[in-house]
Amino acid sequence: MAPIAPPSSPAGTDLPPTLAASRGEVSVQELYKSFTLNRAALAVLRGLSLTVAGGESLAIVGPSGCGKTTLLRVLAGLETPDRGRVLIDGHPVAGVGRERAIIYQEPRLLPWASVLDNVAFGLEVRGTPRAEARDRARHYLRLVGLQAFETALPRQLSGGMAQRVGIARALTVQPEILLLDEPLAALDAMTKLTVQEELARIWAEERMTMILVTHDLEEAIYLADRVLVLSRETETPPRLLEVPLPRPRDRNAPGFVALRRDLMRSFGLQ
Amino acid sequence: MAPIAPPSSPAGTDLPPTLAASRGEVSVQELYKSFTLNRAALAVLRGLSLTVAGGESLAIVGPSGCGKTTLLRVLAGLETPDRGRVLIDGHPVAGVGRERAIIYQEPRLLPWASVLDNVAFGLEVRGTPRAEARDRARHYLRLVGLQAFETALPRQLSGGMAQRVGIARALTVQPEILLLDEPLAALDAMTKLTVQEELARIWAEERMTMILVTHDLEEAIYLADRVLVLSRETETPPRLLEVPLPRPRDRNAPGFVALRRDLMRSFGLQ
Amino acid sequence: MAFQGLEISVPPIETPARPLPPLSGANLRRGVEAGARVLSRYGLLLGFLALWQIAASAGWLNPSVFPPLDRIAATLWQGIVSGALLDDIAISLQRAGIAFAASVAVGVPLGLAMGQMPVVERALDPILQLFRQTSALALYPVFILLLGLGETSKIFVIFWASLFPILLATIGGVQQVDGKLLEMARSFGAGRLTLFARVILPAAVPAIFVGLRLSGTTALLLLIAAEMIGANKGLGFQVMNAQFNFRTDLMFAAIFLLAFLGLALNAALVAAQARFCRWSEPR
Amino acid sequence: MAFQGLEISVPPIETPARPLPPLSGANLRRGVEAGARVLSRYGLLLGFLALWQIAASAGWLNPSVFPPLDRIAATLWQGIVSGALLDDIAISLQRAGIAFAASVAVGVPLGLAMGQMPVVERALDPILQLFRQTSALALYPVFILLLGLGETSKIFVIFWASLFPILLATIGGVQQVDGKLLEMARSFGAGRLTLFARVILPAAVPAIFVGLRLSGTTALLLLIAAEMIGANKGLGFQVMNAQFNFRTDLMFAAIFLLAFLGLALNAALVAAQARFCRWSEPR
Amino acid sequence: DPVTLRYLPNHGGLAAFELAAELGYYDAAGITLENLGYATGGPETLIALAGGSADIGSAATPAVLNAIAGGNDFVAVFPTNGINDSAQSIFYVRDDSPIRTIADLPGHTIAVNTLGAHLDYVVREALHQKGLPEDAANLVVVPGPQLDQVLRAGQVDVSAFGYWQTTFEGAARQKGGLRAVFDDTDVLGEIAGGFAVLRRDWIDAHPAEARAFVDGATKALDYARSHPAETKAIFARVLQERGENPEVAQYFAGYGVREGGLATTRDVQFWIDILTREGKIAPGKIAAADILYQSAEAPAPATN
Ligand SMILES: Nc1ncnc2c1ncn2[C@@H]1O[C@H](COP(=O)(O)OP(=O)(O)OP(=O)(O)O)[C@@H](O)[C@H]1O
Ligand SMILES: Nc1ncnc2c1ncn2[C@@H]1O[C@H](COP(=O)(O)OP(=O)(O)OP(=O)(O)O)[C@@H](O)[C@H]1O
Ligand SMILES: [Mg+2]
Ligand SMILES: [Mg+2]
Repeated sequence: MAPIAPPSSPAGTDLPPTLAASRGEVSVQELYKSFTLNRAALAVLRGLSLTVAGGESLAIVGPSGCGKTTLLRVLAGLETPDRGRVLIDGHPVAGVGRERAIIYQEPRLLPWASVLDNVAFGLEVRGTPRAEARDRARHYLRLVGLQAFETALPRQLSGGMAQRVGIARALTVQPEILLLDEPLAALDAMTKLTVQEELARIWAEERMTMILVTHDLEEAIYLADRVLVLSRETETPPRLLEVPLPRPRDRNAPGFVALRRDLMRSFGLQ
Repeated sequence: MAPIAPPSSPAGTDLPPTLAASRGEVSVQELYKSFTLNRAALAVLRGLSLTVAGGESLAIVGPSGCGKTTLLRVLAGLETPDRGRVLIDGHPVAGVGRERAIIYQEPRLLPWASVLDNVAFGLEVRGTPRAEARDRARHYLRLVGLQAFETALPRQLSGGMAQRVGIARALTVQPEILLLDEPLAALDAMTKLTVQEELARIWAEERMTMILVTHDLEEAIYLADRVLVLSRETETPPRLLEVPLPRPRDRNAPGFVALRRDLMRSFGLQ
Repeated sequence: MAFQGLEISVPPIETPARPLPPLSGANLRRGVEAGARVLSRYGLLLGFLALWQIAASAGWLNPSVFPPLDRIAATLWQGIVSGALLDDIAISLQRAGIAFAASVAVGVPLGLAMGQMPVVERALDPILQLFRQTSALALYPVFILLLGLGETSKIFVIFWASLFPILLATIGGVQQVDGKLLEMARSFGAGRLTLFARVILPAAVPAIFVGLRLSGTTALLLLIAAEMIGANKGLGFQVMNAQFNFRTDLMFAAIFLLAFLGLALNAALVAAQARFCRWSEPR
Repeated sequence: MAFQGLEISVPPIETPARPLPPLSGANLRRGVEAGARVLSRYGLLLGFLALWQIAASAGWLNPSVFPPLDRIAATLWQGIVSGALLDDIAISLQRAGIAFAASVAVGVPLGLAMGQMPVVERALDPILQLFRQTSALALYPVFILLLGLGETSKIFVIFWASLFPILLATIGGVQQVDGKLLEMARSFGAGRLTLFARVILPAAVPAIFVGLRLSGTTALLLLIAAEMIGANKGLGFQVMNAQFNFRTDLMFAAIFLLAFLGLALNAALVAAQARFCRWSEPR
Repeated sequence: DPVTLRYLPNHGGLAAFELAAELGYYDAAGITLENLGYATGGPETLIALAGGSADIGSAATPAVLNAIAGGNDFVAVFPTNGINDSAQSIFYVRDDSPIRTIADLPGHTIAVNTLGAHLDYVVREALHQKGLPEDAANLVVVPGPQLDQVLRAGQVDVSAFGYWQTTFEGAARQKGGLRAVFDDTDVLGEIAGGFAVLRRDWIDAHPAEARAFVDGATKALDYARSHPAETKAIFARVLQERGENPEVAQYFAGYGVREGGLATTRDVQFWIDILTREGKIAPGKIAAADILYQSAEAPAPATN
């Protein structure tokens, strides 16, 4: 089974040519993962192989329960696959690593820490001095529009605000590989656009590898170089879709709209 | 201050004429609610008045942190307003009531109970015999596509599946007033469409009052008779928008698309 | 746009998650592993007992206070085969058992009520705190006066002391129940009782079990105090009586018996907890 | 589409959440309310004490076992103003204090380690369980032999008994920490120590406080056992000594003093817990 | 040489060596006593003695024998107390009790302070002498302070006040309403009840001081017999100084030790026989002569 190579030519994108050489390459080799449910095995990952180039942005879409979170957790080192392995820059991963940061599907904030402390948490556990960590945390808090809530406690936040704190926490550590699990699902359309633009900007600036689970096809097309489409039915193989649009992308550009329509149709929508 | 009456004429909708007389009218009178944050008062609800007719479907949209959940919680009787009151069918509410059911922004499942028990929970606490409660729970589980996961525990579910269990739990009790807090945010496009259609069908059949917080403007237009637009800035008053489209609605109908475009524009989008 | 289906490999047959086939020599390896597990678990305990035996027989420790383990074991064995200690075990188990059952029967419901209903908590807390701070040992004369010298006062002394750990742990457990779940249940119309049975109780189970384990131990330990007065049978009586007569081998035999009973109760509670909390995430 | 802005009423001035203006007579009402609060809180306690006083002075209860409260209070007062009991309080506080501090210093870190590291838990659990099941009272002779008759053995007896509640409660607390938060912290690269300090410890604080309260009580209660041997000062000594000297008034005075100390410690711990757990949802 | 002997006193009374110190008998020998704090029972003092944290132990004879059988090299230096016609263990019943003689005991409950020791064997021996089964009565353990209370409350039928528990006995008697049925001298005659104990290595290291210690104590035993009033006064003063209730001194009935403060072989042999018979000590393991204090200049213990 031939593994998926990184896009042979980043045709039509404005990625700098150095990209292929940059760090953060994620390579997945024949991943199998199943869970036991009602004493039966539920096969979630069924021999998935895939390579994401360093600095690439990959979106993962697929129906609820198809294994997106599971895949992301395997990549993060939080879940051990039954078979197969994950390589990062050629080295097999065992457990979590500092080059990766994950934005969970639920916010997972420390209930006893202020918003600022929660955002600085990632940096602080990595040994960054407190003052510096807080400075950087403040920067990313501003980015997600929560500068006014620095001292608030998680229970004082709305759902979308809590999710944005989780986003800021992951961004603050400036990982080589950023794993995002539906980070913007709880955001209103306006805030979502802002954060999407910020993510695109940060990604362009910092050139980290970005692997984004999302339900929003527009978001996938806006942010990703390629889109991985997973399915729940055991018969349908995963598909990989390239997004050959120049950046920064215009959601109203005919190419964008066409791509979105195609993708939706492939899901049986509209 | 003249309170908002129910839509004087349900013009252009296919609501049955009996609607105005049906039960489940929610009337909100000059609601004020603020929280203390950093020793300062954060005004969230600022004198909101509004009447939702029995059997009406109202969508609430607005930026993250504008007070949608807070409003829903006040309506549910989980939060006491600082001033003002909520009337249901003319009676002031004090606390929770069996005529209302709420779908929370996070799933809130009992971790020790199976999916089926979680769905049946709402009915069982209301005294429905176990067997009957489970039968009805099975019906709604099938509706949200989780019939295969009856015996699973919450920790074995994906994010979207958990949210669907929460939806099924609220639907199972067949409330007069259904309060929904972004119930579909964690669902993929396809599943979301299915559940939206189911919600529309159930609403048409059971004629409960539906108050739906959502970030998806299309969802709001698809499901609601009127859309309440809240804002975060203290200067901007809430606005109320009527959706004069016939049901069942067609997302591709020119009226629908135009309404969506208008609404997005009013949010400063596109 | 291009679906790059070719680049993705899907295996021909779907047989995931089959366990690895057994290796040759696996049984041997499993045996060694089990041995290592036992050692890592009981190594320290065995080391402690070995040290005791050596220190006592080599005379590093005063053997009249620390008899060698073999002497204790012999005394224990003799006491059991002669049936002398069996009576003690039976009566002590009965006393501790009734008292423990009573403290569970009182402590868990009361703790659930106090944890959940501020009115009840406010009313009962001061007097219970006062009682809790009062040693059963010191109050023994009072118990004797009020309850006599028979089984009642002994059981009550044990009950008194073992009530409070379970009560406190239960209250603590209830107060830590996820408020969001409580709110959810209440919003569906759950009454006080349903809330108890369906949300508070299951959620407080782990904390209640900590309380049960503390109380169980307390009940067995209090046997010594309870059987100091008005007793002529029981393991606690044997401990003190052996002490009074300077029979340290018998004293340790009784202490070990009490400890074994405690360990057995503890193991039973841990197993029960594992069963009750099967839903909780394995770590 | 129509924005029905007219139909929505927005108040002219934004002054929400101002507290209601004080009503006339509010002070009086507040006083009555405070009285009712005190009564609902201490009513039962006061009733109990009143019953005691009446029963003892009316002779319903044997006054040589239950002296009337006024006699106890007089004895207590005299013991305090004469300074006689102050020495006892000081030495007892010192013993219980050192022992409690030691059991906190050992129990909390050990509990955190055992709750978090299965290897440590496996290795230590059997021997600690054995020790836990062994009464400090029964082992007192052993402590005397090993540690002498002085302060060390007294403090050690108390330490021994008060270690286990806090240890068990801490282990229980750690094992209930939200696995999702642990995973989050680990995925950010938190090492064992950071995990302890930033996640496990704060999350286990409520359970640890239950353990602290149980241990604190135990430490004070064990004073009676610890000061039964080789002591001629201390509140626990006074309890037993008064019994030997037919001074039940003095005995109860010492018991009440012990109980008051326990109540004070308990109140301090509850207050500290409230401070530490300010983040948690008020219910 | 001046030596300090550390010991644990009992509540409510003075041991003979404490009385000796009060009387100044130890001044010449340079012996001072150091009070370590109370003991509630004899065995604790033996353990403290074994562990080296005390220098004087004092316990009932069977406890002393068990301690020695367990491997402690202890010497029983003088009897601390015993029974004779002035000091006895008295078995009380309530005035209205049907129990009048030992023969009435079977089936009734008797409160004693310890099983397996003096009072236990008094009852067995008493029943045995009447041709009744030794275990015909039901013995339960009740600490001294509660003996009176449980008898009057009807929770036991008989309360046995040990000869060492005269304070409790005296207080109970003074309240009235109780009747003595028999005492232990009726059954056993005169016998020592307990011994003061020193470590043999200490005696070997301090032969002269040991001699002086024993002599002083035996002299004090005689003084207490011949000067009961003065002894009570000294007791009251010391109890007062210790913060105890001086009232209890009036109940002191003497140490119950025969003239000269000497032990007899029977004092010890009686218990060796019982313990051997019950299999608690190996036959021939202990001989009375080996454990009783003898110094070069002292006569061998009397036999009777
Ligand atoms: N710990 C577990 N035990 C058993 N089954 C599990 C476990 N975790 C996940 N699953 C199952 O694996 C499947 C995939 O779950 P996963 O969370 O990866 O879905 P997902 O694609 O992220 O879905 P969603 O979009 O709803 O979040 C689901 O059917 C779920 O029930
Ligand atoms: N318990 C609380 N204490 C303090 N502030 C609170 C509390 N609950 C909510 N808030 C504040 O009230 C505001 C509105 O919160 P709410 O949850 O109603 O927002 P929302 O509209 O539901 O947002 P989202 O779309 O992100 O869920 C937020 O700014 C939030 O910080
Ligand atoms: Mg997911
Ligand atoms: Mg919300």
